[in-house]
Amino acid sequence: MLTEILVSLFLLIGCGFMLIAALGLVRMPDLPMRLHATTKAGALGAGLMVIAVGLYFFGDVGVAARSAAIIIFIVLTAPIAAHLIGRAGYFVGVPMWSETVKDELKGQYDTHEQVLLSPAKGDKDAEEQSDRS
Amino acid sequence: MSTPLAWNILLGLIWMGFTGSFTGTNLLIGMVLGYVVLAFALRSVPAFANYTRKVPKAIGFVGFFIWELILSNVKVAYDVLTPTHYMHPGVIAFPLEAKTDAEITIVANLISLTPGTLSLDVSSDRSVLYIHCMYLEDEEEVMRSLRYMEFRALEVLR
Amino acid sequence: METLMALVVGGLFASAIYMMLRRSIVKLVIGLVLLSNGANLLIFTQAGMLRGSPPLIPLGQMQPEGVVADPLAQALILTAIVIGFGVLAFAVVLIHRAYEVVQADDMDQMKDTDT
Amino acid sequence: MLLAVLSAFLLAIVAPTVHRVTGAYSGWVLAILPAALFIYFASFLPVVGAGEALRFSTPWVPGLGIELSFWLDGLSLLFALLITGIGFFIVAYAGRYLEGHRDLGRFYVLILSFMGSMLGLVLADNLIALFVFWELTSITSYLLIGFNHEDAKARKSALQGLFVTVGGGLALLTGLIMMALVSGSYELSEILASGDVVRDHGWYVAIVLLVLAGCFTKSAQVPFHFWLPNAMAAPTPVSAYLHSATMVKAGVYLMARLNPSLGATDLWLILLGVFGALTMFTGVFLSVRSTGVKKVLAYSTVMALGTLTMLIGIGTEKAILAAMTFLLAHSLYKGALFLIAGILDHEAGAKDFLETGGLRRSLPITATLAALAALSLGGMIPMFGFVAKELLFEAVLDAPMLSGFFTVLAALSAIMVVAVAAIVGIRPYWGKPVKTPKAVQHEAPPAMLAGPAVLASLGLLFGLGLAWVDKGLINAAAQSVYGTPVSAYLALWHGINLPLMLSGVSLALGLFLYLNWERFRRLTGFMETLSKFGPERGYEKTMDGLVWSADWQTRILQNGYLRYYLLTILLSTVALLSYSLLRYGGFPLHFDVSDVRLHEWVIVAVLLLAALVSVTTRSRLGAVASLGAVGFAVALIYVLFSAADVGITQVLVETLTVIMLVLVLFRLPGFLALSPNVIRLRDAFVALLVGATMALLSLLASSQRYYPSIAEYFIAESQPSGFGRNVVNVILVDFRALDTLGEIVVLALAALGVFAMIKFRAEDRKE
Amino acid sequence: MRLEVALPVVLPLLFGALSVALWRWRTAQRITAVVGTGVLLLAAIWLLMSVWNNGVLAIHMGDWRAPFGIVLVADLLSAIMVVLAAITGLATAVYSLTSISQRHEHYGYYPLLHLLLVGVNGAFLTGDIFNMYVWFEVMLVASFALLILGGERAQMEGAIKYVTLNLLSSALFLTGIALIYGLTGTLNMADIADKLSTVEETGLVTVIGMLFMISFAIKAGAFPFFFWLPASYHTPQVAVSALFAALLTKVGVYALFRAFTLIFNQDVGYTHEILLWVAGATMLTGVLGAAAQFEFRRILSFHIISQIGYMLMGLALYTPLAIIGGVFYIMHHIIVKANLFLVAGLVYKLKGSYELKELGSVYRERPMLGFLFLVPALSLAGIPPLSGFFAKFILIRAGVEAESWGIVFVALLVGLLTLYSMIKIWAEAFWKAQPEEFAAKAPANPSGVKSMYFTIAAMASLTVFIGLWGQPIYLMAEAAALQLLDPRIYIDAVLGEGS
Amino acid sequence: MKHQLNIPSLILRSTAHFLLPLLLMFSVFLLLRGHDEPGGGFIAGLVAAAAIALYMFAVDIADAQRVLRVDPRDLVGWGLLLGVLSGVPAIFRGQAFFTAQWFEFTVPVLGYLKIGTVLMFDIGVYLVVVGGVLMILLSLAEAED
Amino acid sequence: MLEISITIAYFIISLALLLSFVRLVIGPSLPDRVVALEMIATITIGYIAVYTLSSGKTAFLDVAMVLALTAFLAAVGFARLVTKGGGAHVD
Ligand code: NA
Ligand code: NA
Repeated sequence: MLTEILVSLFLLIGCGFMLIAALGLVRMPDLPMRLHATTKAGALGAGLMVIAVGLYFFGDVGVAARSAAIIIFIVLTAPIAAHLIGRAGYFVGVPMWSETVKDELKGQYDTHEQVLLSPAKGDKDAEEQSDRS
Repeated sequence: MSTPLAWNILLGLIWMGFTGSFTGTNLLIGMVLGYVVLAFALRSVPAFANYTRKVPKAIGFVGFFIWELILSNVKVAYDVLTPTHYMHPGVIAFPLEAKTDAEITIVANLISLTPGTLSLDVSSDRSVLYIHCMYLEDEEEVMRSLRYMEFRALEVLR
Repeated sequence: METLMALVVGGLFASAIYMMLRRSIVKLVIGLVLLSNGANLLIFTQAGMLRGSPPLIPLGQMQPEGVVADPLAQALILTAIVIGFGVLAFAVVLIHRAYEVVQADDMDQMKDTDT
Repeated sequence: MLLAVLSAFLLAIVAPTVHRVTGAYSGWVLAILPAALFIYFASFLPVVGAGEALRFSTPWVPGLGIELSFWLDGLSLLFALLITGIGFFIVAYAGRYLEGHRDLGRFYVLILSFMGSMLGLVLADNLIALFVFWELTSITSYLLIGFNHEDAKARKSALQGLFVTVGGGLALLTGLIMMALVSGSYELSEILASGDVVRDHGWYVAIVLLVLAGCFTKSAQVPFHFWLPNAMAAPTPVSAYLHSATMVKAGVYLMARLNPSLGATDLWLILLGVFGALTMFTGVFLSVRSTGVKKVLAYSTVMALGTLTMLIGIGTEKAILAAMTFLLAHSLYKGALFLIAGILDHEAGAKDFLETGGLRRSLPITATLAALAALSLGGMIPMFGFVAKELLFEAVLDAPMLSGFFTVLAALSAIMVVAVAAIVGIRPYWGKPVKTPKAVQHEAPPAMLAGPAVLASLGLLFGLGLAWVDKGLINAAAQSVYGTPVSAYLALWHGINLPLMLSGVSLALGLFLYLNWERFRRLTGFMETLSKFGPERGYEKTMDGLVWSADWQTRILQNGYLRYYLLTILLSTVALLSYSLLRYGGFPLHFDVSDVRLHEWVIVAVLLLAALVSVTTRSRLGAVASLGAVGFAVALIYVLFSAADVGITQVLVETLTVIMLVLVLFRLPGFLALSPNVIRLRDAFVALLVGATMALLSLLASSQRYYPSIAEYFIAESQPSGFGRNVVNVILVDFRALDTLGEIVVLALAALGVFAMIKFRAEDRKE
Repeated sequence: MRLEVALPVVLPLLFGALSVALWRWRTAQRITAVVGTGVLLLAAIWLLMSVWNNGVLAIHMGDWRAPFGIVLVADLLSAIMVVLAAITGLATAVYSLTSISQRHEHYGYYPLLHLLLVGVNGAFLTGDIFNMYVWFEVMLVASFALLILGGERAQMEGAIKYVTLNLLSSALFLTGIALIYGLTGTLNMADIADKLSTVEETGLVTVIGMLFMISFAIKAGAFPFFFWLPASYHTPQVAVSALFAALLTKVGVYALFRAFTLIFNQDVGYTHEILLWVAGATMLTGVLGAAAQFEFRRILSFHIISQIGYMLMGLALYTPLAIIGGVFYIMHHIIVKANLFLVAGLVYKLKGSYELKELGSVYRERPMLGFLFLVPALSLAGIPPLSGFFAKFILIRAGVEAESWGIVFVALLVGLLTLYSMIKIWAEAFWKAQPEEFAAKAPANPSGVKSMYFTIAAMASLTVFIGLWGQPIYLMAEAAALQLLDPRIYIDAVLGEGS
Repeated sequence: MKHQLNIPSLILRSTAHFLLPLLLMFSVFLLLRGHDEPGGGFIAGLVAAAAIALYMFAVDIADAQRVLRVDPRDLVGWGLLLGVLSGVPAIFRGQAFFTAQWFEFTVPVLGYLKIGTVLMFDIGVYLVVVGGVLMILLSLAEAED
Repeated sequence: MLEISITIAYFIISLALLLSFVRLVIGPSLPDRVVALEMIATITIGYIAVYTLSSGKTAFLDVAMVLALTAFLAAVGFARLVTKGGGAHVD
């Protein structure tokens, strides 16, 4: 009975986060923020649901190992996907929300030399950088 | 870190051999026992000392990270669920302490997994991580928490 | 469920056919993907659909517990999926090459060989 | 007998070698074979002349009733002797006539093959064997007519001849098959005995029409007569052989041959009589209007063929006897005249009578022979041709039906024949010498004179030595055609009677016509315009129409638009399926969605909507992304309904597909709105039709199950016999490993194909 | 256990795999090609003799008894088809040795050849409906790859239509399989037939049969589904065209013969009536298509279609004699059609063009080639005593016996029009003097002509042989037809007596 | 110059270095246990191919080929050969092609083992799938550059 | 108890699926759709988790495992395409 309660808890909370991620995906005003929602809430939700499975079959090592593997895989891949999509979206100029307060990445992509500049350093460094690469 | 880990796994396997039970649970038990052995018996060997010191830190970091994850998820959830948006988003350049590719990658991914922040890209000179933040009311505060996160991660990694 | 699946199969066939009837060769390929999905689901439907009873035998036993889903249909679908994938790979590269030589994503530019 | 027929083909194979070895004498050397065959066949004269028939048979495709069986009776012996006898002279003649021609070797091949085919045709007892040889004569004659193949006119004429004769041949084949089915045998010798069965059968009219279609085309009966004069594009020996003495008579032969089983009905009489008479008249009329040497002869041949057909149609004892006599006479004089035409061309370069005159000084022998042959043609006493003409008049006067019609046409024809005889026998040699295209150097060589000399002389000899001919061959032949022994006999002199008077009148009028030849041609000049609507125009129009309609239908069907191909196929499919569904109807249909759970509804909805989006979106990659969603939804359905392996595979394949599409679509442009809305609506309608049909079929089939699935066996045996707990995998690698093997072959092939496509391009780019 | 039933599938697969594995060594591949197809021919002949002597043979792959495992079944029709495929394969392989460029060899020409034969033979031999789908796909993808080998624009354009329409056909086939499986719960064709024979209400079966009919008719290139064929068959290397022309559509025809004698014989009056209409329309549209063409290979391509019509006519009339005719026609056609394409290839090698307008003088310069063209060309047109005559004769006789006058008329007319097309090629390419301006196109010293001649001559001899010694071929066709018309023989051979 | 970003992502690249061996091991795992649990040669092959495809995207094609060590065409060829040959041993026992042959033996540590030609077959499938998919993906990616 | 939770979970996760699908449809940019696609893959994992609980059959966790490991490859592909300029003119 306790297991059932625990399992239900994890399952429903997981589902909840999943729903939040989906809601965020719909409601958030621009691409990076949608990514925020899906990456974190999505991963967390899926993770919790998988943990629920692990708990339900408590003692079954096969299930435990697989549940763990799934969670690890999600944790490994979700941020990379988010990073790649976010980067791509930013690069091609998918518009950001109008109330975005700051953009330090702006203008840092040098498509001619194919480098991403760092803001702290000046143009000279950028040239050096491009020489090196 | 890898050699001691291999030793630890080996010890686990030996344990399995001793007990004659080849199941996952038994391996886990063997590895825990092996860790204990390493932590106490071989404390004097620097590599093992480092290893034994790190394992609790790593476990502590995972705990910390999961807590962070849940906490800030709630924040996002609140924002998502309520009709008005409270975000002040922006992209900031975060100067990296992490040096190697692996460190940078892990830090960047951890940052992405922590709500409110999302790693967009690393500058070509690897000095800066561009991060999209959702709540930039207090940039200093954001930077500080990011730096703390990086610190705790590097602590495990180095 | 079989009734609903009939609808799904019909829908997939219809979308596939519509796409194949377009002038764009890219749409043609998308149509092919949908078509193969439709056919595979049809096999699945015809075998009879059963929830939660995969055709797996528990360790140490000779027979599965209770009634299990039709493994033959699953094997057929697997084969069909793989074949479909191979064929699709070919088709995709073909349209790519065709586009390169014709320089248009338009079937109407490709009718010289017929007559 | 088989060897006799095949020997010609065998010699044909080595003919080029023989030609190369024997050089200038090749004609004579190769002519040994026909000579030998002639002697061989002549040796049967005593037996066959006594009214007996011999049969030789070798099985060929007995399963189909096809045998290589030969039947030697009077009729076939007469033809065999003509074929080999004239063949002998033709081969010898050709050796000289075409001396130095670069294709003489090939010519021998063809002419010998033709001879073999012709022999086979007239000797065959088996209907199908007969047809085989019949078609072979068409083909060899095609190649011979087109012998000068770099000349477009020769090619065209050859095609015309082939098309008309083979077309008729196909009708003939049907007729023969029907006849065989009706009579129960493919052997002529047996069919002839069951004439009553054939005549009483419901198929009789069809059989007659089909057989006659073959015979009329082959024997150039009106309205198919036009191909024969055009066939004169062939070298003269060919014209002499094929188009006077042998091939064109194949139709006549067959009508004569089948007379016992098909004849003796009003239909037969009317068809043969009327078409024959018309052909006779048309032929001679066109002949006398022509000036080209070979044209005149060719049309007069048409006349002869018409005459023969008419006589067979009349079918009385006398008519048959007349036909056989006329057949022999005509072969003799017409062969000679054609060969002489060749001499005129060879020595004087003359192809038109208007280019000739007064040649009797430079070509005295030729002139004599021409006169002799022309006398027979004109039906002068005491030539063999006279006997034939008298018999002809007797036959038409005695005809059981339409006697007046036949007589009038025969008389008119006789008049014109006299004129034709004068044109070919007098015109080139008498009168004022005319400058010929080529100055005559000398008489033709012996090889070329031998044929005309013997053939023309025989015309005289047979006329004089009638009794000899009568007792032997002609009677036997007539007996074959008539069906029972013939009691009539040949005579040079029947006393003064109506036929003789007709002959006299026609001689006078014919000579008058000859003297007014120029005027006659002018007066009948309107025929030129009329011929624009003649059967040859019909043939040309048909051919043009054929090409035009072929072009039209191909442009409609094979239009190059893939989507129309698809539309055609899909609409046909829907039509066929729905018609079949309606035809059987009343299937049990269980429409039940009560068992569907909420989340399944959602997944299905998402699946269908994603499909819809991938169909309607304007964004190419958006479509790909939606496709990915479809894939995941499908994978979910697999998972929710117990298919784990399939689910995994679906996910993996979906992912790889997306990657592949992304890699490939990279350079392609976005979607354009290429079709107007009406077209979209139409396509959507068709698509929905197909979808609905498939859905209905799926529903119907899943509402029924005749037998439980064999899957139970796999589930039961997977672990005990296959040693695996994953039944699906055991099926894949063991129970149905062959499927999997095929599947990886497909994958390997696809990879090879993709690889080749890309590498070829890469290499092309480098170049 | 009958090894020989599986060899025609296993051998080319083995050689194909070897050929892929040895992709670096061109010579090895060339050797594999000739040896592999040669061995295949021997195996095929073994199979044919074995079936002739022992009746229908079956091998249960993996020793799983029917209907559970996959069975390879050889009745006479299958064995005959396999022999024909092997002959064509060997001919193509030898012909290719000198007609295919090194580049083609480098990019997998020979493996594709072997694997195509795997698919074709698999389709002929399998006794399992889904397995047939798999072999169809093997054949199809191999043909896709062969079709585009060379990468020219025309190839791409043709291939798109070819691929699309054939995939549609595959999808319909798969759909049909799914439905049949749903109804009968089995995939083994003999088992399906056996089970369906006990079912009373077979309307739905016939409806599903229509799906198979359409799918196979697309593969067979029948009216109105043939569009892919003229769009593509003239585009690849001519050896490939020859192989396609001989085998691919025939697999469709074979499938129709198999399905509509063994499985879908519930309502012959309806299904075969439809087939008869299809047959007639196929003959006519195909031959008219050819009449409108002026390119060597295109003419030949359209003629494939019209010839398919004849084969279908045999099936559609559904009398013993008609089926004999159909089988005979297939045998004759495969050899003749392949050879005509091979001749076209040689003419191209000598003259540098396929356009009739640009060709000429071939007969003047190469009388032997002229003869070698005439043999298959006249055979195709049904001129006696060549193979095609007997084929047409049997069919027409069957038509007359069935009093199907319409189809008899069409068959005769189409024969005449076929002759017209063949004569067109003959007159234009062989007889006519080649126009000066195109004479330059001819390569100066075409090499490797000999092995091409050899292949063509060997195939022509076969055509002549079938004509002159028609009896054994007829007997074989007759025996094959009798087997087809008594499905019980097949069913018993697969499932065991008294099943 | 076209507006494109050709800088490979450092994050993706270093993850790929880590994910590649993980995925490859995972694929071998799927291959070996396929007879008893979901998996098998085909699925395993796809996972392996996906792993190398990832490496290809993340690092570059040449590196991906280097990691692979063998030409994909060899994989296809030898995989096919292996697949066919796995069906051949049966005929030496007088059985039909593709009759599974099982060899049972007891290995010290691992214990009782039952290995059959079906595994050989599955490995053949695996190799063909890996080789085939890679041939397609690698040549496509090469063509793109 | 668990029954009810599973039913609720199915409901909620279906809602999530629908919402994600909405994003897939409305875009507006290609990266937006890709995010939605990734989300759908994650939701699929969630479905499998619920389904495993409801059926008691753990075999389906393998599907989730493969999905977790490979689904992001599609995103990798899309991202590569977009950054290389393939998507710029599309949406
Ligand atoms: Na059913
Ligand atoms: Na399979």
